[in-house]
Amino acid sequence: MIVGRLAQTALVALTLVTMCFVFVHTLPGDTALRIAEARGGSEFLNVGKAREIAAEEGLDRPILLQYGEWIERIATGDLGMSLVTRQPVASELWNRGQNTLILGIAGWLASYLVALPIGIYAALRPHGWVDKISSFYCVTMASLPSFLMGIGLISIFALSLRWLPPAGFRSWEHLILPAATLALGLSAFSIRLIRDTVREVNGAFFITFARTKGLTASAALRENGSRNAAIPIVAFAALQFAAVVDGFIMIETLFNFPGLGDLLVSSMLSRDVPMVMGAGLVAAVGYGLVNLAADLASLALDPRLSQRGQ
Amino acid sequence: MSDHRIEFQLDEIADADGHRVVGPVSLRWEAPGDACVLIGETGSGKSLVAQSILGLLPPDFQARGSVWIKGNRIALENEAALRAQWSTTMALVPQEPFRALDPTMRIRRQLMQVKGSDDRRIDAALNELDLSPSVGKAYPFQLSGGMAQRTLFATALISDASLVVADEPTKGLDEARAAQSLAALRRLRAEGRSVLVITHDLHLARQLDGTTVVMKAGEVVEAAPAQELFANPRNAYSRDLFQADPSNWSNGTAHAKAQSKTVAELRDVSFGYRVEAPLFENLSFTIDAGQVVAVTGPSGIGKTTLGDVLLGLHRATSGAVLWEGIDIAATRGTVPRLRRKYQKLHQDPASVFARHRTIGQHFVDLADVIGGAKLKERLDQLLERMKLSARLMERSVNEISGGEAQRLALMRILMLDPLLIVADEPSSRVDPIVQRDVFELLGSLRDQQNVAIVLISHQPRVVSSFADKVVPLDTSGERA
Amino acid sequence: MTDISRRTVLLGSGTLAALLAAPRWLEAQENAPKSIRAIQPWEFKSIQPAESGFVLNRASIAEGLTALQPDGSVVPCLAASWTASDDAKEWRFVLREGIVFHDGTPVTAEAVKASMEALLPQARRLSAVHIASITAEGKEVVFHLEKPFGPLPAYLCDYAISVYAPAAFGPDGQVAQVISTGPFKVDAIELPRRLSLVRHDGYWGEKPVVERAEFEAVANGETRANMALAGDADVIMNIPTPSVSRIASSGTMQVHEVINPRVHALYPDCGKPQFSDVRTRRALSLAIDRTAIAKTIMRNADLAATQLFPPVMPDWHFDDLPRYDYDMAAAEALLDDAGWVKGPDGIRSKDGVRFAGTIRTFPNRPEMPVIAAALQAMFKTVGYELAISIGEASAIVEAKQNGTLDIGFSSRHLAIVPDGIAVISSEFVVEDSRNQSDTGATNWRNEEFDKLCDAYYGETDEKVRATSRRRLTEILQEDLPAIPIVWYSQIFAVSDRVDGFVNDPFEQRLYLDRLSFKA
Amino acid sequence: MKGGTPMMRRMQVVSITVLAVAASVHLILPGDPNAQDLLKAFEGPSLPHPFGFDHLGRDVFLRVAHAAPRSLGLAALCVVFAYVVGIALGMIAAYRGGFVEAALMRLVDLLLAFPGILLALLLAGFLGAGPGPILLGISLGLMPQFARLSRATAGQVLAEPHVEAAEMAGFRTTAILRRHVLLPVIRSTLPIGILSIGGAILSVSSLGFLGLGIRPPTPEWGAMISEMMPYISEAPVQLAAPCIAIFLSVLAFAHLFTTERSTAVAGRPS
Repeated sequence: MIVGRLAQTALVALTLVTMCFVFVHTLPGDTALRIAEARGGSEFLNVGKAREIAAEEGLDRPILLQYGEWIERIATGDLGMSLVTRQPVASELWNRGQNTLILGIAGWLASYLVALPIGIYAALRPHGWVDKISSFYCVTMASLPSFLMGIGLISIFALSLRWLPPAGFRSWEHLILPAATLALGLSAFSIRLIRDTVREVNGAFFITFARTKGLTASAALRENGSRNAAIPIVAFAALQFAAVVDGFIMIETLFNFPGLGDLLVSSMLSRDVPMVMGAGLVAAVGYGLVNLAADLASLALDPRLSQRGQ
Repeated sequence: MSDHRIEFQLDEIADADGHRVVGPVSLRWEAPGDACVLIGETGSGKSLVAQSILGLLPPDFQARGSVWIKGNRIALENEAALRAQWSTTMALVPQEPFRALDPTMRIRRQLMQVKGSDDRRIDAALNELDLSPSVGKAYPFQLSGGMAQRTLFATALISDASLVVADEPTKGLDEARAAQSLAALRRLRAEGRSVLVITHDLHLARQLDGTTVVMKAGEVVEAAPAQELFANPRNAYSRDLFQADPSNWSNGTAHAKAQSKTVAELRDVSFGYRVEAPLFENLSFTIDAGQVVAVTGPSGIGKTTLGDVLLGLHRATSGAVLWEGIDIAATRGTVPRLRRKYQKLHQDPASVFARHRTIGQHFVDLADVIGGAKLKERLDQLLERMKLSARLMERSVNEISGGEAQRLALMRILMLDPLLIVADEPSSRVDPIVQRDVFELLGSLRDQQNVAIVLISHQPRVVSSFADKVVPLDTSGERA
Repeated sequence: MTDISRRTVLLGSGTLAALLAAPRWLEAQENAPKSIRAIQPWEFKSIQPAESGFVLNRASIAEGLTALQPDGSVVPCLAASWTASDDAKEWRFVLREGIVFHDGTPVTAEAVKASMEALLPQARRLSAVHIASITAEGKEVVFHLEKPFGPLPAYLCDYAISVYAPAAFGPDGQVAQVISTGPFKVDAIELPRRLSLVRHDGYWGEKPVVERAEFEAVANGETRANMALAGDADVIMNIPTPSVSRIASSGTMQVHEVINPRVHALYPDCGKPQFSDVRTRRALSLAIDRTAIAKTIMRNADLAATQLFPPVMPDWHFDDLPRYDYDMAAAEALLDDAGWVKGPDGIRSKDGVRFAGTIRTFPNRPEMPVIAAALQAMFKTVGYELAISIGEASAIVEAKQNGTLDIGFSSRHLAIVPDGIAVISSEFVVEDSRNQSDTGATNWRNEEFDKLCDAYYGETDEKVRATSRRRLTEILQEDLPAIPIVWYSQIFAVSDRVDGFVNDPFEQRLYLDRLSFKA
Repeated sequence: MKGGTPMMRRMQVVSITVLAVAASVHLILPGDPNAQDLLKAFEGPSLPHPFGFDHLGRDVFLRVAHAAPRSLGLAALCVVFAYVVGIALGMIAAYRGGFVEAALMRLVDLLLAFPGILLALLLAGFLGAGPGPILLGISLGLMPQFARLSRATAGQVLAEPHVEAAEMAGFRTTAILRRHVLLPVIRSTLPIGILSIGGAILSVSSLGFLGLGIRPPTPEWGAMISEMMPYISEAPVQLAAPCIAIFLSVLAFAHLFTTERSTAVAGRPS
């Protein structure tokens, strides 16, 4: 299973990177000119300079050859140099990837730290006030685009109250607003899922049967419910974590956060082919690893999966 | 009142609108180890009775009455008080063991959860119920249905309960496993636990030999010790019910025609799913027109799969299936024509009708293969013959009774003018009376239309009274 | 049941505390000595002077032989003085005494010569100069030119040929390390966004007041405005105009505004049938309500362009040039004259050619797409149908190359070389070796203009030069190869915490070295 | 839409009304949403112009109203496209099984791994700004969930005896899929499909906000928000109007099918 997942990840990564490559090359516009603009700014652009860059970086060679070379290099673990900054792609990806990972984990963790207690409480007291308020919260949050949430948080906490910085990433304070934006969006869905799952498990017959063995309601739920509820919740949480990649582009743009999403967009615009492919590779591998982690977690939680082979 | 006597007096169970749905019912266990058995068809309210004693009625139902146990009187209205008895004085052995067991917890830990449980008691209980100690290390999904059922008996055995309520303890189990459940119930009684058994398995009721209560439409029609009741039922419904039991069917129908025409043949057929060991190997037999061939064997041995291979729904791993002498794998051209002549009567007759469509639409579909004119003609004929109302055609499968579904399913097959019908456990999910009906219909088909019937069943009692030929499937896969 | 949720809450808050306590590596940076933080919009993608030199100069890291003062005058910098031969073909620059590079090595004529020679091939604007050779003679750096070239000191302000130490160059002749002579030296570079500066204690001039400075690129204007509102930096450049009043009233930062030597102008393809007739270009110009655009979009009525060069370049700005009028009726009359007939949909056409096209612009300067939208409505009134395409600036160059450009809408800095002739020749002179930009006018040619430009370079008589400037601007005003819309003002937000801010309209330097924290 | 509490039914009626009004109000409003008068820029709300004027002096109410059918229509079209392709793929995968199923589902996984915004961004670069890339980008992002869900449902339905019975009667594959599988698949996926329209509105407006939406000056909510963002203190009503429009229409779609579970199901792994 793990091997299968890894193979699948490799396949997805290769396809994704290939798609990135094909896309960047089929995008309208002159690659060399774009790179010239990215290097030297939008004024005094010069076609001659672009031709020099094309010759220097080998952009005028056959596309398949360039692709083949990239694949060959990647096999040796070398991601190459950025066409724009002329710095190693790997180190840039490492810096940006770290930031994005920190942001992702912070936002994701925060959302579950909020969602778990609220969701569980709402499930145990259906139609109570926590349930009602959280339902309202979920519907509201799910109806707001993430950029509006981000703008709202910036307006309140950075501009009006001036508690937190509005942009950039220089200290952990810079992390709070983007992570909160992420967390608000994620929790809108996770609270509902946790509530529904816990309610369903709590209503399962094996909980009732456990109680006929003499267990109290809370003991039955704790002993027999927690693991059963954890299985779908963990799977969903992992899916959400993998899906935050999408949110990064918006959030990193909004908060001027030096992360992977921002890098991907800007290198796409400047046609920095090795950087785009590197970022695509990291995104795909990251996605695959998160899914692998989810599989492993399910494997650990659900004996039906782990014992089947025996 | 003696401390050992248990008495249950249910005045009524009312639904949300206050209408009485069950009652009155009164049961009593004079001495430890006594048994009461509630029998009756589906919908007779016997399960509600069991739920009311445990305080487990569905939210909209309300019971009135009381139970005396260990010298205390507990009102049935007081669910909290009833629940306080769980495990200490009352225990439940539910039906559908896989819903009752936590799928993510090892059996031993689940047994440990029983109040007052310890290793010694668990080992003793497993031992008493013929379960190996390794069962404790297993997860529920690793157990067979029978083993799972017995682990539920083990929880009752481990508890201190003096009254054990067993709900349909043999449902879905083959004969051998049903016998194990019976043995478990006897063990409980021998240990001095009184038992209340809810079942539609008359055999079980008779074997358990306790006070037997027959219920119909929420009311008790007759109650008497088992021997007395079975020997001499006084109520008309009870008599009907007992008559319908396969063991009471009149044996040897007027069937002795020696038809030479072979409808289907299996030649050295083997089948197995990819990685697993083959279900059966080198199986050969023929089926003649008008013949009833029974395929028997314990659950999970591959009887249904054999039927599917015969019907061309699964492809044999090796060997050949022949329809009227034509290999269905080799000759693609003629098979489509024969296709509709080989049909299957499903285990759950209602399931052959999609819930989202009316019954009639399913019949109209058949115009694709038999033509519109023929469809109309046969439909009218068959409705009359099956004694079914044309109005049923406008309903969906949720709106018809089990008996009607059974007849409609059979009628749908007859529309296709079949040569062979594979009847897959045609009796397992229906009440005895409906079950008898089906067999009568199948019998008349064989006699009047010369249809070959392959009967798949795990109930040798059913088979022996009906089949011309028996193909027992067991691990060796030998033919009869 | 409650004990479960309570437990989870406890567990949750514990983890949250751990999470918040974890990034100590981030906190460490906060404890560093107080430094000035400056924000500007342009990311620096490389350290090559020709590409990102503007950042290195703006951050007071790199310097050239000459420098441009905020008042527009060219003054000595690394060169203490200079002299030119009478034919303006030999220029001698005498270096200041005792200057050292950031690495402590002395600035010698040889080092300057080597730096110049290494950087010149990339410094495209300098190719207008036709340098035959550079020699180092004692304390003097001597430029030998092929043709007379009057404005050389102004050209030497170009950031592309600032002076870098010998150790700055790698074996391939490219700059590998930023080692120059400015008041700040580089502490760390994180391309493309962050530059940490530290005081260059061996600086020849007045040394910076603060020891450290941070120089950061934030491309999004909205984000810069937010940072200004939150007081998240000391100097923020390019505040988007809509946010100015908000920042001013919030009181966290002071707003400083100054008109730049910059213009936002339309570059129609004069080869297209729609624009080959000068009347159509004039008509479109007449249809533009520049005052309204300046007022509502730029928030400064003074920015309505009356000619190409703004008043901040007095040599090239002539108050008495005829202004651009806003006159819809005159515009319509001109178009009628030129034979463009209005169709039933209100759009004109002539000989089957529709009076329509696409304007290409880019979002780096956020007001430009907005201006384009305003133009769309204005042009529609006179019968020109405008579609808007927003992309990268290079898309304009590319469209120009493959002939698909209708109208380019660009922003142009007019004084990277302080003498306006540099931008004029590179934007409007076709087939000239000095034309090193492909962003200028399209398919426009004026022989008189070309000749005047050519003569201007060799001319040393200031009187003749002034007449030429006058005539050159007149031609641009009449023939409209580019239709100026608005000038541009640089808007800074400056923190109340700091003193000594210098507002340089030429955007050459931020003068971080003059800033100090208030006591 | 059967069942549900009276409260839910009321919410459904309100939702349908809100959406119907949003989609049609521009038909009865006179005036050109792109007409501008720079002198009126930032003029506040008045009775004939309830949301005031934007930075170019355009009537914000008119623009919000004219953007509605486009945003809603585009979002609905994205979902319809994704839905039709998704359930077709899901049903084919479930019916054919084996290699076809494996290949189709890996394709779906691949799309899941690809961030939707990035895809739209790429496509916008490729096809130019406009509805085309939005449609493709968002549809391809939504399609996997429909394919997965419908494959799961179709797999279950195909295992039911009525399908086997139909096969034994010798019906054609298309007839079986149409009669026996399609409706249950639609029943199990349609609520999520309708809920996704809300999500698609969010995506459309996000792309508009990033400047990838419909070409200017055509009004679009997300683009209007990004245009008005700098003027947050000067023109709060003009900024709030498109925000509220997005919020209400997404909310309306969320309430079209509110049951005890459906809100969470939309984002649930299958």
